[in-house]
Amino acid sequence: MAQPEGARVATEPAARVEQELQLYYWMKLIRAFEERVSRLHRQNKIFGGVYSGAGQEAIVAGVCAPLRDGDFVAPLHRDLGVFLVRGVDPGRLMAQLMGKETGLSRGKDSFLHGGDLERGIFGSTSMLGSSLPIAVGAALKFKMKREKNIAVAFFGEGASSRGDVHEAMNFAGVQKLPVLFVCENNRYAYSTPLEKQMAIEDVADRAEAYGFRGHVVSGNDLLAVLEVTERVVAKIRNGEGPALIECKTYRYRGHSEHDAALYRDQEELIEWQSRDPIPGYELFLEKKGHDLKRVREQIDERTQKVVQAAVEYAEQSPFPKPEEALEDLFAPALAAAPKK
Amino acid sequence: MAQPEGARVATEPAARVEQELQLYYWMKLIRAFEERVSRLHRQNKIFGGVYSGAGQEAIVAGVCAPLRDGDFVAPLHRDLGVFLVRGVDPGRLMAQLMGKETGLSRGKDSFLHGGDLERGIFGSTSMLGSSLPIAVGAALKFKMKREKNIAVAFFGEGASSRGDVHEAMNFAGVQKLPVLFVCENNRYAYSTPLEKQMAIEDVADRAEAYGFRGHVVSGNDLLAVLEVTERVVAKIRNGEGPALIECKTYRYRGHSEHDAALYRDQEELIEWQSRDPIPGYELFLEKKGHDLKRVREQIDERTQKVVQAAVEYAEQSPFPKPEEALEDLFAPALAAAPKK
Amino acid sequence: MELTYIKAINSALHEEMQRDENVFVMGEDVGELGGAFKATEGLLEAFGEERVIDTPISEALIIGAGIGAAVLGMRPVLEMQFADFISCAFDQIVNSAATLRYRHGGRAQCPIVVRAPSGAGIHGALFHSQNPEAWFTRVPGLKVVAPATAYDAKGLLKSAIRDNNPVIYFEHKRLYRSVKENLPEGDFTVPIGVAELRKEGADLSVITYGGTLAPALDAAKIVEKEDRLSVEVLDLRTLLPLDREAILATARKTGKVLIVHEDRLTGGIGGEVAAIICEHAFEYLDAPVRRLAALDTHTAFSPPLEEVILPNTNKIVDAIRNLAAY
Amino acid sequence: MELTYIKAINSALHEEMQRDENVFVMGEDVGELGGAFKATEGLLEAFGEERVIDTPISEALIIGAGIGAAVLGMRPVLEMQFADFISCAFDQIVNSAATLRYRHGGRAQCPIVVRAPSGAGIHGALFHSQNPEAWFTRVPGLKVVAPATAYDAKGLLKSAIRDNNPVIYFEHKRLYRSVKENLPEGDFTVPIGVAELRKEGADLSVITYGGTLAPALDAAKIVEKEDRLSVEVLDLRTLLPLDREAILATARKTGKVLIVHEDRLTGGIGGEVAAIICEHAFEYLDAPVRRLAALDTHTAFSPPLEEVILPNTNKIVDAIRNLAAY
Ligand SMILES: Cc1ncc(C[n+]2csc(CCOP(=O)(O)OP(=O)(O)O)c2C)c(N)n1
Ligand SMILES: Cc1ncc(C[n+]2csc(CCOP(=O)(O)OP(=O)(O)O)c2C)c(N)n1
Ligand SMILES: [Mg+2]
Ligand SMILES: [Mg+2]
Repeated sequence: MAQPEGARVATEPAARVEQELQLYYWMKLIRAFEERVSRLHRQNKIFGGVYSGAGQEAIVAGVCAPLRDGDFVAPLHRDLGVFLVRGVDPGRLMAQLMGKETGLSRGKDSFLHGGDLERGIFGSTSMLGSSLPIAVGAALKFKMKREKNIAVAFFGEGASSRGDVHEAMNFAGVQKLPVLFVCENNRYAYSTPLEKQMAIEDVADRAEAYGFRGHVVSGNDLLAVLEVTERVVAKIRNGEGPALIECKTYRYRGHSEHDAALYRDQEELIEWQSRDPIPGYELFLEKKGHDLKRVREQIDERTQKVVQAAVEYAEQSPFPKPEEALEDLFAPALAAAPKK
Repeated sequence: MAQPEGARVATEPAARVEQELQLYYWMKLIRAFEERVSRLHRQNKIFGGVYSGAGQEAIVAGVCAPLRDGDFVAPLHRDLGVFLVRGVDPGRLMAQLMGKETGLSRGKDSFLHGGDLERGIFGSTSMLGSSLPIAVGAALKFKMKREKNIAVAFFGEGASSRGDVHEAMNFAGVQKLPVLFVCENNRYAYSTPLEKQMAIEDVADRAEAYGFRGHVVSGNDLLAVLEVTERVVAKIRNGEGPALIECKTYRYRGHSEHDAALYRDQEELIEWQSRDPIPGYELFLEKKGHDLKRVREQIDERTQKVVQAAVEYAEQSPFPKPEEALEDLFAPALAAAPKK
Repeated sequence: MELTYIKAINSALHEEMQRDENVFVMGEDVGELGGAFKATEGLLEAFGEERVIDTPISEALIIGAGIGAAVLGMRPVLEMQFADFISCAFDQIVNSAATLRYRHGGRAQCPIVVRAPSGAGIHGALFHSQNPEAWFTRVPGLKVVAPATAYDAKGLLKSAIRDNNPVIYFEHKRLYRSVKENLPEGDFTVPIGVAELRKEGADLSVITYGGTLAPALDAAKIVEKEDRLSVEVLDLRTLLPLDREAILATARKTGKVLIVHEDRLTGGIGGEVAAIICEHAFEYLDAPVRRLAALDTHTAFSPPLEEVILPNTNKIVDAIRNLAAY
Repeated sequence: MELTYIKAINSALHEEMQRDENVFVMGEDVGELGGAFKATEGLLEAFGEERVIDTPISEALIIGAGIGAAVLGMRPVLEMQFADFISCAFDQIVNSAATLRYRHGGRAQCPIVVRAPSGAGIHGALFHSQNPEAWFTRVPGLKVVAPATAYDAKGLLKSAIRDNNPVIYFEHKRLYRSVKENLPEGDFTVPIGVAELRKEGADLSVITYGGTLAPALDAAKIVEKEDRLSVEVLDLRTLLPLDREAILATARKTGKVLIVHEDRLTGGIGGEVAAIICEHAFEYLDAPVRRLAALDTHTAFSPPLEEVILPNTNKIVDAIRNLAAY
């Protein structure tokens, strides 16, 4: 901690430096993308339910960074960032939100329900918690096939009250499956505060009741999220069974774009905004010797470009044709079976 | 512990002595009744699914003894004893098992699915775990109406894996409801041993993840079950919120009368049979100064009579009439509503 | 007083909670937020936290706990935030609640109301557009209602709350603020099990409910004007039990029936209605009984897809003309 | 080789697991016990614990985990110990599985098979007698089959396992050991979506499936002998998608149709079948399409109740005679 500032960037491995900047870029990109989404929603260019993850960017970035190709991720409704970090083309993602043909679901479903399995992203249904059994099944496949991949299931503290979550965690524990459960505890499920959702403080305490470890971390601290995830993921990949990481965080915006969140205390919001993950991480970059002003300018410019290009791509993309309504319902059955 | 034996019965309050004998009677009655049920099943006089609670009598007797009129109990499929201890007429209970008109469900449903709400017994569906939310709802009513009653939900360690159990316990914790969860952990769910059901040893460990206390007790030790239940129930009645008691026990017979339980080790069965709750309790009665031989004779005679009378009553009872198939489906709507 | 459909629901809740202290509401965000659609607005202030209960996200618990309270004499009104999530509480409804009285030999009852905001046409996509009613209309022991007007929304909700049996109450989200009506002051109810003839006619009957009543009435007006067709429109209102008399009466009267619903064609309640007509009004039929419903797929998100999937006034007009020409 | 219906299922599982190492089975007690009905007997020995997975009592997990494995290329066969408990996994089936490909824009698939031992007539009472098929036949994205013979039990299970879509496979418990058949050696499949004409006839058609095929055939023989009625019997085999061609062909041929199923009347699949016939074979009908099904109640336990509730040969004979006399 006592090393001369400004010197590190030069002395550290280039990959490390690059990752540091990459993480920053991701958080900034997610925030910029989501801000634009909110705006487009107000302009009626994006409709249906839109759920902002503003304030929670460090979780997505920190958890996804240590993942590999072939890993399976089931994001929650607030995890637009997962798509960006895992390499989904921002244009296609924006097209997805606008219901365009070029979107992940070809206009079939809204917001984040369109997955991209090529990038290991499962498109969850709206039914909170129901993606955890599915992630567990993906992990089961990895175990059966002796693959070194892992599955990651994100869920809110609100979803933790669903029965599916219990069934999933219990089975993962029994089978020692390579699955990481990530709880984004932002203290509210829609309008319902934590104390009306559970009688305990930490969702992570549940892990032990399923025979694996729960970790609590500040979800607004990118480095902390990254550090615990790297450590835990290494163990999971190593066959040591599931784990849970609970990230304490806060939702800046309303539950959805329709929600003014009047049930919340303004003080509470301000308190949490002062823990914003981005300035915190900027301080780190500075301490590590990056020229923050320049980095920020460069990255802001880049994210603006990317977002703008995404919007243009999406706006120029056509809507699906009506007859496509009946497509994509069934996969072709494998073989034409002979009649008796 | 150093008092002269034989002297106690005389010096203790009559009510206490009576309760001691009553508990013995219940265990013996349950065992005798269930043995007869098994026999009747082999004779095709009882059909459908029949699940014996042999070996687990101390749990039912010890948990139900401290309960009061107005308390709500949701038994599991192996808890025939709950019906007897809570005062359901043994004849009507036997008639229920035989599908007779005089049975609790008037022939509508089988085995223990017919409840008796007058005696606070809820007739559960077959769907394991689904009675826990219901018991929690009963407790909610007690709390709303400031009634000093409690709800009790029995469940197997197998059922503990169901999502409903999680949802129920979590909500009970949040609302600090007067509900007692009793897990009868008999180490098997049908053929599935404990280690394939959960990665932990004690279901009771789950309680803390819901914000209340879990207790572990030998379910084959009537006095121990009684003692912990009395203590815990007093607290629950006092408004201190839910609790869980896990009773470690073992199922003597197969999962159902159809099951030879070949998946189990014979040694294990013998080990557990040597922990039979009845001889253990007899030893206690002797130590307390009861003339065990006489007591046993009297009670055996009494249980045989009661069981015999129950069988006769049930056999003489008519089957329901075919046209009753369409009865009991709907309650009359409250008021005839005027048309617009 | 002019009330929207959602306000009618809200006022029914207020009045019933006032009338009977055993009525309470429970669900996600029903308290301070007043529900995702404001159906429970003001209830917390009026009746306090004990009777307006915010739950965790636990649909099975919501229904199950409602059942437990109901068998002990309470009258819970249980909200699913969206009807789509009723799938998460399915077992509690179709097994715990629907069989309760039967398996207790008639010596118990389960007076719960499950409020389920359903329906499409609001860009809700796959999981906020569902019309799940036909999953429940095949379950003995349940009653199922689906009001299409503010009057019925209020009157049927009151009847449902007072009914001693489990009632699934499907309220159509698209009608919440688009439907307004002058409602009488004071207490009124709409009986469960009784359909309502919304328009008399001689040439052809449209049988519908919920979200497709208004487009059906619009279509009837159009063909009346443009084609001089006299169309009768029957609003089922209750989907279980069906009002067989009313269904058969209109079928026998006009001899040509078009069934319209927003739910999908295959497995929608239209099949049951058509089967009843074909069995019991066979001799009166001058044409095949036709059905117009959503396409057999999920309710897609993108506007051109949603448009082609869902029935609407134009499609009903076409179907009426086709059938009339038979 | 003569095989019972349950052995046919068992041998399909053996052969498919042999053929494709991505096929695995998962459910409660499927391992050492070989399943409550012995459908999975011998699989543990043959394929080991990794491909024959005993689960905790967690129906939603069973289906959900199956889906997760399936999207990554596995072919899980998921057992519900009784079809009745499928209600506990309802959301995973109707939402997670059925919409999976659609919401991924066609770029994913979900090849799971859900085996569901269903059906009544074995004193199973309310929760071990259910015929839940019609909950699923209204869900786009699913396929639903219900074999009535040992041949079909084997052939349809193989097709289901090889199909790239979620298939709900209803096997009828009463047929497990009561139905025996000589099956050909070697691999064979029965196509999903194709009904089978079990008996040709000229006067009247009975359309049925699953548990009521045998009584329908018995009834057809009785009326043939006693009433000189020539009855055609169509076995649907697949309930989603329905074989509309076969249904309409027999309806057009005989002009009189009786639909029979063990599921309840109201909301059973018979309504859909009747509606299709009445719409598309209207001109050919000489009589109303009739349905014979279980009474609209739960399957009660006591023998006199079970008897009156369920359809049987005598009731089918009566219904045929009635319809023939129309
Ligand atoms: C099973 C289910 N019930 C209800 C909802 C409606 N709903 C959508 S998001 C939400 C709150 C979720 O809270 P949490 O899990 O904490 O995630 P957050 O929105 O706070 O990120 C609710 C109730 C749903 N989507 N699924
Ligand atoms: C939801 C559900 N799934 C499966 C079953 C089938 N079943 C009946 S009893 C049983 C085992 C129950 O084990 P446990 O809860 O430990 O109770 P025990 O029988 O050991 O007393 C199973 C799997 C069921 N009744 N309900
Ligand atoms: Mg939250
Ligand atoms: Mg057990």
